Amino acid sequence: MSDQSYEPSMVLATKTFDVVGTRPVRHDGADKVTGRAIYGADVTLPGLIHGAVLRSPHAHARIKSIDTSKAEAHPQVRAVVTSADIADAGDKTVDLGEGLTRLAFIRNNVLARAKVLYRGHAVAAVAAASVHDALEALNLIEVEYEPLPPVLTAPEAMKEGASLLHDDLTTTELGKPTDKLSNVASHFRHEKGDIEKGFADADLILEKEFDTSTVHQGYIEPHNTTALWNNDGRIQIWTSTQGPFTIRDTTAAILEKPVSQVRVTPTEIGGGFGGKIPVYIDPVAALLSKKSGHPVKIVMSRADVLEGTGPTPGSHIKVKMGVKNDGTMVAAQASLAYEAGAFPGAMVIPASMCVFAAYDIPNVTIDGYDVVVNKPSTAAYRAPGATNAAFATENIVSAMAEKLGVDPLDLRLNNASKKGTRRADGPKFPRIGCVEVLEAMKSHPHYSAPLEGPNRGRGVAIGFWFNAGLPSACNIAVNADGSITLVEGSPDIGGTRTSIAMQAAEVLGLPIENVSPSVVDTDSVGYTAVTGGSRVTFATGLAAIRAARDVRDQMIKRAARIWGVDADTVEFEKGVFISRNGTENRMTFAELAPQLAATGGPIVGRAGVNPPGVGGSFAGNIVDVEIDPETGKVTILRFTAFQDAGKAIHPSYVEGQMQGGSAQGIGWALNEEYFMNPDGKMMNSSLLDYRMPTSLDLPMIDTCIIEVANPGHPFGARGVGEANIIPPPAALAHAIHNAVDIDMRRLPMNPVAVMEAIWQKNGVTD
Amino acid sequence: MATVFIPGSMRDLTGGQAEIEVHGSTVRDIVDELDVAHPGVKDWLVDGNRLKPSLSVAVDGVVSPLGLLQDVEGNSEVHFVAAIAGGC
Amino acid sequence: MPRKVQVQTKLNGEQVEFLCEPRQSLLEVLRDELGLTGTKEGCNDGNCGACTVMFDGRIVTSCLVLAVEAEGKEITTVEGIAAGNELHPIQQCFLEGAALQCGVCTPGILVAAKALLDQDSNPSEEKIRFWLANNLCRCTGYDKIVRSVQAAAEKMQEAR
Amino acid sequence: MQWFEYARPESVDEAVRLLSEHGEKARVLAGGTDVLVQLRGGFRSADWVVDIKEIPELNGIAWDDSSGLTIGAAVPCYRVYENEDVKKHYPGLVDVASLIGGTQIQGRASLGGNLCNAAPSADAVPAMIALEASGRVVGPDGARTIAVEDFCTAPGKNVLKPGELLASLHFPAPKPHSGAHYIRFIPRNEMDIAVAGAGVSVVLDNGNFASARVALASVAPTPLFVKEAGEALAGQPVNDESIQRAAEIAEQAAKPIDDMRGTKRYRKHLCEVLTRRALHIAVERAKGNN
Repeated sequence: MSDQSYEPSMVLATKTFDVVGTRPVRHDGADKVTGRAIYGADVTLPGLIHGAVLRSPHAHARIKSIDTSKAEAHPQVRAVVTSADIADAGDKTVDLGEGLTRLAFIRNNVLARAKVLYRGHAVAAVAAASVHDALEALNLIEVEYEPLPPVLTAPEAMKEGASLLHDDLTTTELGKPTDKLSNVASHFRHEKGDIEKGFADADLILEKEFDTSTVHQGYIEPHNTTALWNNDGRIQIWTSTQGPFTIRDTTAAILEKPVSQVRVTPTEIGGGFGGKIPVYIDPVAALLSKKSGHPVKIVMSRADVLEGTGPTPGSHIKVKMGVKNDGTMVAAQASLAYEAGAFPGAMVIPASMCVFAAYDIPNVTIDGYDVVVNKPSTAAYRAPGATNAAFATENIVSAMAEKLGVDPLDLRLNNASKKGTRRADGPKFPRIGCVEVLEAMKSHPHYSAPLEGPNRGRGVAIGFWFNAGLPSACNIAVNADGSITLVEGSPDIGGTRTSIAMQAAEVLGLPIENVSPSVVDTDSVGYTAVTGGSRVTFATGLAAIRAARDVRDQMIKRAARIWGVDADTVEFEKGVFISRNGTENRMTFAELAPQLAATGGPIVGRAGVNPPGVGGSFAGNIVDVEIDPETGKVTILRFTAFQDAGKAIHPSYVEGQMQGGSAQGIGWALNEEYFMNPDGKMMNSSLLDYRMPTSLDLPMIDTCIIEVANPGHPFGARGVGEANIIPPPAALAHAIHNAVDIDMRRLPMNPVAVMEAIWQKNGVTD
Repeated sequence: MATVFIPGSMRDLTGGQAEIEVHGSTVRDIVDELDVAHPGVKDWLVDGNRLKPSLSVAVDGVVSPLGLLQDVEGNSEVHFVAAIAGGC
Repeated sequence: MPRKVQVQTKLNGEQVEFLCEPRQSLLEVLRDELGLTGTKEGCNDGNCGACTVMFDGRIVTSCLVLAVEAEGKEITTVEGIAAGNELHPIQQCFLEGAALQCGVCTPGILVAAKALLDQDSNPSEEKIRFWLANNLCRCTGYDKIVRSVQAAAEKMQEAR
Repeated sequence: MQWFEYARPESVDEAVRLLSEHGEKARVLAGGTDVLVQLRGGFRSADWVVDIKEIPELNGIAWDDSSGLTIGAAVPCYRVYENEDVKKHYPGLVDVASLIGGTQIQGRASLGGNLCNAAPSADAVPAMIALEASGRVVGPDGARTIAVEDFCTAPGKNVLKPGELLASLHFPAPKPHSGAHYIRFIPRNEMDIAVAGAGVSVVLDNGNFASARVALASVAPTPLFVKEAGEALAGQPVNDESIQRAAEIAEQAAKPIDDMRGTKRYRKHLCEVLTRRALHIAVERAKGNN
């Protein structure tokens, strides 16, 4: 357990405020500790019936026929749907705020058309009086399949003559469409400087290959939805989602409805981490509701979640880096082949933007491959793509430090990216905290603490995530008692109601208890992009700041009217309106609030933003491990997480993000994987065998928040949701190397893998 | 003049040039200007009256949500980069 | 079709009576028949602990208990932890310690942690981690959960 | 889950009658931590579920210096490891009862259920084999006693005939200078299935092993009693060499498979490591046990 001789959670604050930076109790807290909070599966409506989804037993097969007649004849069954109930999307494309996507890909993932592309692919659905009846009826649906050979990894799928998933997928080669049918949806390249010259200048060149397994976000709450297709043709959906507007727009597109006919109410959500952005069951439940005339609820089983939703890509990565003897990195080359799963869209573009982002290297070439395989269509997972990439890069950087005989943090500091460093994908970095994070790591007591005993080692690693901006909206209404109600559209997964409310409170000089924030449905607030990309506290927070300023400016005019002075002479300081022209007038926010009706009517502040000035975040880990050399089991003795928050609006929840991201990174590093048999069946689709860390597997996770203000946000916030998951696998691999002198280049580094590496090192053969 | 950085995959349209100096006060001007000197550039970047949804434009390192409407200074750096959103 | 069964049990201190199918789990009946949706389903096979309830003085995963087994038993769910309007110290400490993020594992963890504190007024970190190992949390890394259980233990000792 | 009827008999006779009446269509419910998962997943089916927890004989723990320990088949794990007699005389049983599942599972799961479920990975079974435990089976034709090592016949299968019921488990009184221990290897630290496990018991006779028993989990179609490993220790001096030899015999006896929990090679290797480690702890316990 961690050494408590120092503060386990440090905040290296650079600027202080009245509300921002404090640790109030979250507004939804009481509901969530008493069981009153309503999550998606808790929704109930009069006449509610229950849906269940039939999933493919094959990883790759043609659907020859589907016969639903027996299921329809079941006395308790109210409706059955298949792909035939949804219009063919043709080559229609939709922009769901994350770039252009072929509607057919989303639609055919919701219900398979012609082919099933992974085991667990939805094929049909049933609605019945009870869940038990619905599940029973699934067995009555007869599907005839023509099984096809599956391809399960990127290298396999890229081979000439590999079994093809799609009859119409051609490779986009370096930005240009080709007519080559392939499992490679796209190959792109970033280039900077002259890679050949770079390696020619290097004194030391290291090149290695890495493989990482498919892993799942593992949120504890399974996907769920309740849909009502009303008699006027309007659709209402209640669901646990990170993106109510994404669900609305996608469902409308798939069901060919105007967006105004679909209303999505985001319930409380039991975790997402990127996995609750895509649409799976919402349009299905809506169709079942249309056919049955009842509201329909679908709740996925855990196996459905693991086999039928979007995990994050497995990958095959080659990295080559060159450094001079003086510790200057001169060249870096990466080939990133990421498994998209059944449909294109592996998170390889963000991976390419992060793989070398931490280092200022003059000559860089990065090739990215988006490869379809017979696994579930992948989704985002906390800094999607970056963890795989950093596992490779950081391994090589630490190995270089070892060969050059320099401190691994010094080598990183020597080459750290800073403001003005040009990234391989083009743009120069704005103000970033890479150097500050590394310096905090170096000066942290953990780094200098002695680590004695055999089979023990210490590792370090860092990671970068650029974070996202994207649209957000917010309305604020002033109440007569001087409190405000704040309405926003970002589902609250980790205390963001409060971190957003705090920013409005700061602007208006109010105590946080006087702000009542709510997350509302898609008819009740302007378009707000997903809770994702570490963007909510930054972007929705900015919307709240602007809405609060709008309130402030309107109230200044009211004060001016009351005092009969020019509005320009009225200032607002810490919740007090002051006019200093001649006689000084003062009025608090609470004194002015009751006078609004009489001075022109209620005041509603509003803002819609799509902010530039996103601040990327760096994270780092120091980790100590002990390895049982007879079993290969890794025990974490001590773990410290570092991250640049820009400004920690609510430090407790920033620490929470850092600790949670670290725990997920540790699980990814040590045990989690999709264990597939050769037929493409996931053999460990339960929480018993998909081994996420338990409370007994982790130590206390100490945190150190670094605050390098983001110039793009009034309080300097950057967004902290994601970067923290990136370093753990690389830091653990480094620690394992230092403990028992093995080089782990494959995730997970589970006991079998570590033991086999130890045997190999010792020359032990079967 | 603003400096436009040409993505590797677009360089065959610019005769291999990686950086091109272009006049213009908005990204749209710049794209039009480029297309005159290097026909095909506009098709490559633009879809109707907006940037292709798969692309973003970064001016002086900052990805702009305004796309073609983004103002450009005389000495600005303009990059066309892939549009992506994160997940958390 | 076989008949439903009538079950009498004591739930959160009150006598209740319900009809259920023998195949229905206690979790299902608590949520769908009795409207106590505070108890959550995360895996339905006993491996996540989100559905933890007190069952005759022991914590169990209610997905692995048949509702008919509740006949004559005493059950406490998360809805039964607070004393009226007064939050239990474990609930208060979870709020102050930011021990929940998404909050979906929280009801099960609160029931389990309360059961631990009821039998051990000052559990070690190791004991807390062992006791809660059947309650998966994916958001917090457990750090703030363990610290909040320790804080609640102190609070309860002061109260004594 | 499929429809089934539920019965809660209050006597062994009533339970046996129900089980005989419904034969293969009936399933016994003790802690339910396996059978309910299997019924829900469709791996097993049942028209009748017979809850045996209200039967007094199946729900008690009895200790006697001469005859030893008897544990009702439905007694949940927590009552085993919280029982003073068990703590005092059978630390090897406490080991296993407190590592099956987590706290919640231990509130329901029973050693009897763990045996009847007949999983190759059943943690309790090797521990019970090491302790020379036997099961008392009652059925339409009366009662019979079966050694635990003979109870499981294949993955998920056991010797019980239709209508038969495991009533209780009996553990002979521990001999002086005896000690037992069970350890398993799992990738996590809790809530996991044994990649391999070793249950051992030893009886010492000033500096030598008088006798020993070794049994393994997760390395064969059934929990595996490695008689020869114990026999190899009998009469040998208590030292690293003799223990190492027994551990290697256990490794040789293991016939594991490759699956998502481990490879053949790794599992065989673990048998040696775990048997050795378990024997050392059992010896320590024996030395402290006069």
